[in-house]
Amino acid sequence: MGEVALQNVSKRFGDDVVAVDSIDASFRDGAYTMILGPSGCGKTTTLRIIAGLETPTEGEILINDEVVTNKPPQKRDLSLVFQNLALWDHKTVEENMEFGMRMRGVGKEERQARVAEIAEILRIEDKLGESPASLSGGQQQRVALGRSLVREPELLLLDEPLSSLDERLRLEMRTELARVHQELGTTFIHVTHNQEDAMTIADEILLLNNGRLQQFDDPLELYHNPANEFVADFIGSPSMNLFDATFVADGETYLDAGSFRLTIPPHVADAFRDTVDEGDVRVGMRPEALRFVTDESTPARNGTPTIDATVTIVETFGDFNWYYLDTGIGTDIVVQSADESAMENVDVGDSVTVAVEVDRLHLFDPRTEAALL
Amino acid sequence: MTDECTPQGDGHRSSRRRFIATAGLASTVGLSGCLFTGNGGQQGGANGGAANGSGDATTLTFWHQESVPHRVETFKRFLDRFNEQHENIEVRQEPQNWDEVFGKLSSALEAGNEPDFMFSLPAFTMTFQSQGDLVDVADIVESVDGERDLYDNTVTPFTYDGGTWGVPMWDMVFLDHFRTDTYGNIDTWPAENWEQWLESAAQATNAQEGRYGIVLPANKNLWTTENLYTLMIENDAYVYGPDGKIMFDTPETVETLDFYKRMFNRASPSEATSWGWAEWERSLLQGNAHSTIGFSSWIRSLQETDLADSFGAIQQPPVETGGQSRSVHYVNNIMVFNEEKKDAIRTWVQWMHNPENYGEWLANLEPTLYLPVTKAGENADSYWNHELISKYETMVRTQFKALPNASIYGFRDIHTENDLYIPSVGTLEGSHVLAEIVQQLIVNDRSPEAAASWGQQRLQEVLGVGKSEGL
Amino acid sequence: MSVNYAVYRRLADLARFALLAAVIVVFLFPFLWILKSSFEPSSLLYGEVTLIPTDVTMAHYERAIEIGFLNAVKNSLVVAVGTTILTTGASLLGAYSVLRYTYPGRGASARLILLTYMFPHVALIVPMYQLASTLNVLGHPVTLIVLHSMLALPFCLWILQAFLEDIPRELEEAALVEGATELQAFYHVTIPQAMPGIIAAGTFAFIMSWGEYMFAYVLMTTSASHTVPVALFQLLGSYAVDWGLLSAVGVIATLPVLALFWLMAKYLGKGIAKGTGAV
Amino acid sequence: MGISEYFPVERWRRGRRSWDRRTLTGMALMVPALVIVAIALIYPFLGAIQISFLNIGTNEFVGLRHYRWLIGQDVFWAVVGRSVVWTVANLALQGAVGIGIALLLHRHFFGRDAVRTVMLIPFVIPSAVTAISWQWVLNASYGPVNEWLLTLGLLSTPVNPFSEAELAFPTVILINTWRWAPLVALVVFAVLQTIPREEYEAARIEGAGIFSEFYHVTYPHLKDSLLILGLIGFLLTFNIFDLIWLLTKGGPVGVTTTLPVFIYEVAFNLRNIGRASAVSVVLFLLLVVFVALYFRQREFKESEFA
Repeated sequence: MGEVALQNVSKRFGDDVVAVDSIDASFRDGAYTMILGPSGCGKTTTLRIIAGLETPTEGEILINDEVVTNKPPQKRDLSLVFQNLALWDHKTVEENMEFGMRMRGVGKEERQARVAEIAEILRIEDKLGESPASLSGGQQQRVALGRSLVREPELLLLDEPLSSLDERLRLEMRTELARVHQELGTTFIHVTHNQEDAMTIADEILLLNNGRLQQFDDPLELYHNPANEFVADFIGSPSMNLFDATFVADGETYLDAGSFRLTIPPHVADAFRDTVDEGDVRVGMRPEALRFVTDESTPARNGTPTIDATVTIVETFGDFNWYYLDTGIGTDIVVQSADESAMENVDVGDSVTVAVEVDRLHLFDPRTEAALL
Repeated sequence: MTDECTPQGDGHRSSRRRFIATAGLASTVGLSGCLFTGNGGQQGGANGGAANGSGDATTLTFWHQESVPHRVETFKRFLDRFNEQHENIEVRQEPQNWDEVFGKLSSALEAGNEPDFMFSLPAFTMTFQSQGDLVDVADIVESVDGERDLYDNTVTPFTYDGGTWGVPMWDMVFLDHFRTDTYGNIDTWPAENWEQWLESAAQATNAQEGRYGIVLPANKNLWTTENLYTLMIENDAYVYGPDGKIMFDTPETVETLDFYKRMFNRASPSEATSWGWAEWERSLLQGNAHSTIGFSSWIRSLQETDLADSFGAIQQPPVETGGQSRSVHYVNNIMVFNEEKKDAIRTWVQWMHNPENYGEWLANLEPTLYLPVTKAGENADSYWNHELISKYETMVRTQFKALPNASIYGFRDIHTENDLYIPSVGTLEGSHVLAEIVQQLIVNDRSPEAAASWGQQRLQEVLGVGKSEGL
Repeated sequence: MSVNYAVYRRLADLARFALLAAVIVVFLFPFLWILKSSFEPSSLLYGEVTLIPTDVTMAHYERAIEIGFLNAVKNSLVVAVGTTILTTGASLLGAYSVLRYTYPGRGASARLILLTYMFPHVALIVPMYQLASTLNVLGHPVTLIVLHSMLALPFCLWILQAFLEDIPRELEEAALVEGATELQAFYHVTIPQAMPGIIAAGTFAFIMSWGEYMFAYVLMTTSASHTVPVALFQLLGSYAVDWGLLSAVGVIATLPVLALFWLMAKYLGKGIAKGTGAV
Repeated sequence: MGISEYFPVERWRRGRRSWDRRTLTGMALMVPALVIVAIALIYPFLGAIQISFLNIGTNEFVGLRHYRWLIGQDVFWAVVGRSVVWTVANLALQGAVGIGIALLLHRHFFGRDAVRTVMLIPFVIPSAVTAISWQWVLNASYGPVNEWLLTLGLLSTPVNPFSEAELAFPTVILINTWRWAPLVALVVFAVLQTIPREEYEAARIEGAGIFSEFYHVTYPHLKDSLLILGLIGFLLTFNIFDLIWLLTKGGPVGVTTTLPVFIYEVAFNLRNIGRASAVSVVLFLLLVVFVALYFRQREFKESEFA
């Protein structure tokens, strides 16, 4: 059992700074949940509130349906892997790992056995006698993880555990975390600012911005159905193309971006009219939902809207390219394309036409930023 | 990346205010004074109360300033002997430093934790007497006088204000000490007057060879004070006039200062401006200095050198041929703080003054420096039996000869005759103003007249005593 | 050009070494002088000035032991060790408090400690004596221990604060999360982590306490309780100074603190640098 | 909206409790230090203030008499002036010597750490031993320095610096500098180690000489540390008593009598503890003003003195 619930939790520092703003969330038992958000969004504070290192200004924390809001961390059955790992250099790896059990009065033999077991899982069994300071970054990461896992807490909190690692190590540790999570079945709550980490291994993602909960869903849901403009913008690489437009529905149904129009095909026009009022909207298009129109394809046939543009920058990634297009609306529209003919033919300065998949068009209320469609 | 927003402490502006407010609050509380009550009145405080637990035995704690090891050891020998012979009394010594003892004694008196009695000197005794700290010891003095016959001028410095405030324990007197090998070759030696003295010292001086006829100090210390004062006494110059006020700036003082300066310039090492006893001893033993006026304190250390046999002393030459040699003397006394233990203290004093103990004690404490203050002591075999006393018998006899004409400021003839009570003498000595005057004269190179007038001002200022009408 | 530069560099290095050598000589000379004198027979002390003693004796040291100077060393050890423990403990807790907690009066109490350096200590003698007398602790080491702790406290606080600031808070929080109480976290994590700072502060307090003279003289009322500097100045009696003995005693008075310093120099140096905010 | 919205008693209770626990722990940790300061400083300090209004001995309340006395004393103001000279001269010299030594040590060479350690010895030696050994070394009749200067012909007659009115004060200042400059050197050295090498290299490339290098690169880094050192140093130096007393007792002709020495003299040699306490209080107030101005003048990080 490792079920965590936040009920209307807020945390203020002083009078002005609101780090966490009325968050309600339930973390599923045994799930790997990522708390994701940009710097300063309150995600570490949220984690520290769950850990008991901070007391919320308002609201309650429940672990396994028990209110623990004012319980100190040592009385909550959880562990935390710190961003800077917080390994104790004055103790050996083994002493680091067995500390929690020592504090709980676990006998020496059992402690050694548990440490050995976890060390093996984490592949640091030959480092137990050494000082953490003498280990490599990845090994330190494993020790920190081991220290937290060794006494089998119901809940494991991880605060940006991968951020200090270089790219290769990060990928390796990420997989490792997923593996360990699967093996142990413990509830993981993992704070990160890296959406790729979140998307790849999280069962659920809690997305925060400015201390407020934006969306709490599984990764695909976040990607495909962002609850608001922020989520849409934050999730996905490269970011969703967002621009202002006017939704017009007098006879013809279209989005007027000024320098171009996106005509809504008749088969979805009704759906648009039903949910979106006429007037200003924010339009979002995923770069991967745009595709170049070549002579062979005839998108207009089924009413797929197109945009004419000029290519300004091309970024090459090998199996796909990013194209920055000037459409005259002030901001570039980015297209991600893996289409081989496009990759061979389209170059800077070319005039191109791109087709927009209407099904993957997102509309947001320009004031509330909430998703309309 | 850390998301937490650490609360910043209050800015320095408000902290500073709080800081000053704290200081201000502290002062205010202090003004109300409720936290602190002086308890200066308590006598015989916590430390070794009237009678301690073991039966009727009385513990006596006393302070003395003879803190160098061999003197402490000598004291200890006699205390052990005394304590062995007296079941009911236990006497304990606590050696102190002259330089810092007054801070300690003042504190102890304020706290009511002073020793039962203490070795002292006339001026300091008067200071503490004037504050009401002392017990009248006339009875003890009388009994010692009756049994051992005290010299009068060792008692007079303690008799004033309707009582006797110190029991004389030993005396010290200034003589003119010289190296016989040097001064033996000078025809005007022994000098019969000041000018001959100056001449002889000059003859003994050869600055090029680092040889000096005399050492006159000009440091801010007691020794300098004593040097000037000895010469002032010889020349009838006074610090206090017959009315107890300051009468320093007189022709006699100017003459004395003039002599001091001329002597210093012609025959004394210039660096003596910083000397104390230690430097003089060094200089003597190194063969640089060939005479000095002062106490005969170095005889013990002299023994390790070849100078031991070429050393003599005379009374200071008088100002005019045929005049009376005079000198300064320092009667060391005990002053008693604890009335309740006076009987025990009397027992101890009488025992110390018993010639059997007395002579041996003084001879060993510092041979040739500390002189008996009683007839019985002067004639005690235990005194003369000491190797160095007998070796330097002539010198010691000269000291005894000088004693009757020796005196000390505040207790001069004109003061004792007028039964004057001058409590500021203690401050005078503590302040080293006389030494400062010498420094003005030598170090700051003032004229004798200017130094005398500066001294008059300074004395009046420091002592808070007005100008004397004069003789 | 490059030859000239090399020559210039060589000359600059030489000058640097010469200057440093001069500095070291000046810094060490007075102590070396009494060290030398302490081994010279008294007869030589009165003679010509020499750099190397022509004759060596242990007589002064024997005399120093004979007059019981080691008792003063023992007293000083008691006082200095007591001061070290008390100061280090109080300043460790105080620094931790200032750093990790917020409460009304926090800044004020920290600043209050700065008052230590603002009131002339000489003026404290009389009231302090009265207090010690009332509490009946005159001549008791605890009196000096408290006073010396007061003297050493501000700087030790600064030292420890600087060291504690460098300990990531997460190290303690990790212990809390692992089930330690705040006290256990302090004991198992903060103290070991702050050890270099604790050693630095302790060394500083020890050195300060060992050398303090005026309070020690006034408040240590019995000669049995005299500390090293007091016992040392007792030897400078009126009308008689035994320079040989004085040198030997001066050397004995310096050696323990010098030894401690030598062992802990690394920590002390770092501590002073941190305490003054240099690094 | 219920009334509980206006009176969130539950939250107050809870908030108060957690506030209390941390607050109390924090305060409790400060207690030992405060107790020490209260016993050994505040209590006697208040006592001294009280004494400054009393005629000690009789314990008679004399109001501001002692204060009036000292304000009218030219000597007092002369001593204040001397104390300022003492402090400023010491700080300036210690700063100069300390920075000088630190610069000498700046470049790495074999044995530098040993030199750094040895250099601190003057600070470690008890001031009593310092006083005695310097008195000896500089002694005119048997000290080696005079002997050598005479042999070298630099002096024609021996000089005892402690007894010459012109030399005594500078000598005591120099000895105090000797004692404390190593500490300054240590701190400065530590700061120098934190200056990135690139800054010097950049300066050298721009053609800076030794002095402009110091002024433009080294000094800006040193400034903050020197400010803090300056404050601590000022207070410590102003109140130095032991060393001066042991070396000269304030003489000759009072030229080394700084305020603490003056206080001792008035209290114990002149036996007027009331006046001495009044002097102490005034001295304290002067330093409070100084510190207040210093805080106003300079930006201090909260952490430095909190």
